Amino acid sequence: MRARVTVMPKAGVLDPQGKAIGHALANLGFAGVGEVRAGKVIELELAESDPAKAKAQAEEMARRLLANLVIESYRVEIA
Amino acid sequence: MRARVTVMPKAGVLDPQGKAIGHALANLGFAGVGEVRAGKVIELELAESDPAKAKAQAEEMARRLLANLVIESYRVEIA
Amino acid sequence: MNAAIIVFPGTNRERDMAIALERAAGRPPALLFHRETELPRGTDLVVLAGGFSYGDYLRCGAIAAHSPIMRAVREFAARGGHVLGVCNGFQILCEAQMLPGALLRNASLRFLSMDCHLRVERAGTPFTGRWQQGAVFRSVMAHGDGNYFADAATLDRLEGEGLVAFRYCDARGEATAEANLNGSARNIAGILSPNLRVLGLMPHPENYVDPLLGGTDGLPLFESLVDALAAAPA
Amino acid sequence: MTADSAPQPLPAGRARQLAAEFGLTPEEYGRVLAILGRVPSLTELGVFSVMWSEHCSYKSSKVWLRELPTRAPWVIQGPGENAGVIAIGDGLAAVFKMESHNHPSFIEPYQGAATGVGGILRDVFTMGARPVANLNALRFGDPKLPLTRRILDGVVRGIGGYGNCVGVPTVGGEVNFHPAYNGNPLVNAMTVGIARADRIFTARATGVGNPVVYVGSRTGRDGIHGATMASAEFSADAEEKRPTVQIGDPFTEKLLIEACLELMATDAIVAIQDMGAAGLTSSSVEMAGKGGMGIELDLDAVPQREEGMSAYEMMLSESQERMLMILKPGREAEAEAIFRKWELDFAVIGRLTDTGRIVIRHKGAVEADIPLAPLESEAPLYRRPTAETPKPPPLDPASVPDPVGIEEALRRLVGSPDLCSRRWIWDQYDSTVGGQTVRRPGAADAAIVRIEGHRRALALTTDCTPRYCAADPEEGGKQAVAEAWRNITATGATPLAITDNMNFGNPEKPEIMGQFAGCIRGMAAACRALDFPVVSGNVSLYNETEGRAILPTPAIGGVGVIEDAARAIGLALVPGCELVLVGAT
Ligand SMILES: Nc1ncnc2c1ncn2[C@@H]1O[C@H](COP(=O)(O)OP(=O)(O)O)[C@@H](O)[C@H]1O
Repeated sequence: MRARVTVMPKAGVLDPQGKAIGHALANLGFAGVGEVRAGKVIELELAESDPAKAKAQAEEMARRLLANLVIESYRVEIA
Repeated sequence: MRARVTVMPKAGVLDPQGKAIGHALANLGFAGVGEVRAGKVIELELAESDPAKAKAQAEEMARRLLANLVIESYRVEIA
Repeated sequence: MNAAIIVFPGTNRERDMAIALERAAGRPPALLFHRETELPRGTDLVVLAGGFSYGDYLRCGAIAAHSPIMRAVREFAARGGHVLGVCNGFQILCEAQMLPGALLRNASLRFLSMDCHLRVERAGTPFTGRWQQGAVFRSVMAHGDGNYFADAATLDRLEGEGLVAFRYCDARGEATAEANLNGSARNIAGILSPNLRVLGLMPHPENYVDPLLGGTDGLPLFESLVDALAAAPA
Repeated sequence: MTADSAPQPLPAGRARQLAAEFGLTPEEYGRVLAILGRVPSLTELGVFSVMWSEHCSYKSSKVWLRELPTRAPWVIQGPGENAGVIAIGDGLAAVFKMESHNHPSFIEPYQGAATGVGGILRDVFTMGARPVANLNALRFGDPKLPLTRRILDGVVRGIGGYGNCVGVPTVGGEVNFHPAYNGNPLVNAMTVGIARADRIFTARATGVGNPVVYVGSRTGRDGIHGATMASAEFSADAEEKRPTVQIGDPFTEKLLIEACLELMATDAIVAIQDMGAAGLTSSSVEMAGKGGMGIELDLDAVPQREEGMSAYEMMLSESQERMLMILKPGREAEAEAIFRKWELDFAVIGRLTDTGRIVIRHKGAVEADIPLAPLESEAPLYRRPTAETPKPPPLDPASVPDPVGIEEALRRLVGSPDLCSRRWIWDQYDSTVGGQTVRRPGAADAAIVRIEGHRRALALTTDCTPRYCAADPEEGGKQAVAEAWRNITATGATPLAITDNMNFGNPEKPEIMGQFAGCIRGMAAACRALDFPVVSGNVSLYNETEGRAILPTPAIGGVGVIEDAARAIGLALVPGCELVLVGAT
């Protein structure tokens, strides 16, 4: 199975990267761009073939390593 | 509309970060983890309300700034 | 030599670079803010200095590559102007597609601040005139993303056309894997444009121009430029 | 906006309960009631609690700090401002200070250490100096523990991540390991800057009517007090519990440095202070207080990153990369142009008054109205009981067996975590940016950084040996100062002054306060003997986990000057030279 873990800065946490990207897009002439948030995505090949188990496994990985729960939240998708 | 631009290292481009994550997961005792790729995700608030137009706009942003096509590929989702 | 250093928000080695240019040329360079749209009249060398332009957010050099002054820099280069990009400057030149390839995270995933040795792979250019082919000199590196990448065809073309300017090597001049601290493809530390007038490199020759501050190993690069620009005024 | 309604007091019982949650003792809360003559509003209670916190008031340490010598003919500014200032010749001044970010670095090592560096940089450029060097003093737990490795890795990355990006070289530091720091690492960061001796800026606000100006990043709900939970009950949207860590943005800091120094080259600024801990509260209260002024703030004008922030939240936010300035009248446009050029927020958020009060308005209501003089003069000050550390018996060399032989012992020592090479750490710090680093980490006993355009250079070091302080606080305090002095001297430079960072456990325990007092006594004696005054510093108390305190750790940051950088001496042995041992062994 493939798991995709998306890790984003928590709501309210300063996201300097997102801010810089938003500025840059505006400077490039893109209009109508509101808030921009930048995060990470980690795609994993898992040997596990049961989707529910794969998801549980990826979630544990997110909690223990991939996301910093003090400042980030995560989301797991299985494909 | 919200656009989500996912930027991943192209196949064939070294991904030291993905590799390091793979190692770290193995060290933590996670078994059955195959290839790991690490990329970025940029979430944008767009004023555009037409999904097709929003997608086209986000794709142009990806091509011009958000992804470096020498080393990265991108995917746009609209929500 | 009428050099202009471009200062982007987050550029931080412009002072180091100004000192090196002044030492070689006997006059201080102009400092130009990123929002300018034109180079000062008579500019014959544009320098993109090290630092963290725009915080190096998104990708190193990516946002700077799109700033207003870069259009003028691109046109200047297209007219045959000399452009030097060091560290973040090299990253910007790649992001602006003025040089091929890209700079990835260091293979160790760590910032590397240390001495390195470079071998001159192409002497006789405006940047390397004072060195012999194969000369080895010391430089200092200070970057998190200096791992040069290009696809095999591009690398072959660069090598075939003699556009690799410098390679990481050990003190004896061997381009070993151990000397390739950041993991660059084929130990490449710096590359040239086809007309040999645009150079991008990761290490900082500008930090070795004073015997008191670690030596003068980097000085020949700036003296070469002085020679070249005196010979062929812009 | 007129002198309208009074602030809305909290219900009395609720106020008493919150005061306790915010860390005020019943006696301290009694003083609040006496000063105001009524029950405080939430915002007022927030202001009192942060101003009277250990962190801002130095209530447990102040009486002891007064024993440190702070004067010398070359001292321009001793303790009491954002940083200390000394004359270093050629009409120049060195501006420096050390500050701790211990707890945040335990919660989130990368951001904790990074924002620690950011904060100390602001303390220095606030005074008009361009930062030219960073140093640090770090203590970690048992190196065998995975947690220690994780914290060490994050802290080192954070220090590098911030310092490298702002372009200030990190040129020195020190690291120790001991299980006493397992749950309580120490991250002390020091910045040194250079200014013209006749162009030093201070936080003393003067001039009735002068505008109060906010610059830098926007205010968010970052790191609001330990009181986030309590305050959540007062905000309409009970969102997910907010993290109390702040995120650093070194890019914005770099812009802030350039913009501030550009404005400082004009004569538009009356006073300036960074927003550190309890940002808007401490900066506005301290600036007005130092100038004997009153101050009015209109929080609607504060640049905000999040919606719906309350006055309480804005006054206590610890968002990074922000400064507060008092400008001369009519100079707003000129200043604004500079900050806009550097793409930073700029807002006039208030005026100085002659009322001697801080008045905070938000959405048409007065949220706080506090007399400033008693906020300072009535601030709690404690001479807490101390217990002497029992002197350990002298060690008889004969009582220590030699199980391994001298060669193996040496090998073990050199390979031990406390003595092994720190190269892995400093290789991650840009030590050359700025182009003035004469001696990098590892090259000499003190780092040598030349002053651009001069022959003169600074010699910089950080030192402390906590186990000496634990065994004998007074001797350990002396030793830390003496070591800094020796390290500077060993490079050929003249030691001039120090900053310190006093890291200790719970001051309410007599044995801890005894360690503190002992270290101060020793430091003071050494400073006096060596003519090596203290010009700035920082105190970090309550460094305990589960009742176990860290080792007493008075980290010393020393600054010296060498007139000709070319004469600085390094560590490397030169072939053919003789080795000479000086002093009794
Ligand atoms: N251990 C100390 N020795 C000398 N001075 C100190 C010490 N601790 C704090 N100070 C001084 O007390 C003042 C307040 O310090 P601090 O609150 O850390 O500053 P900031 O407002 O920048 O956080 C500063 O001027 C500082 O130099």
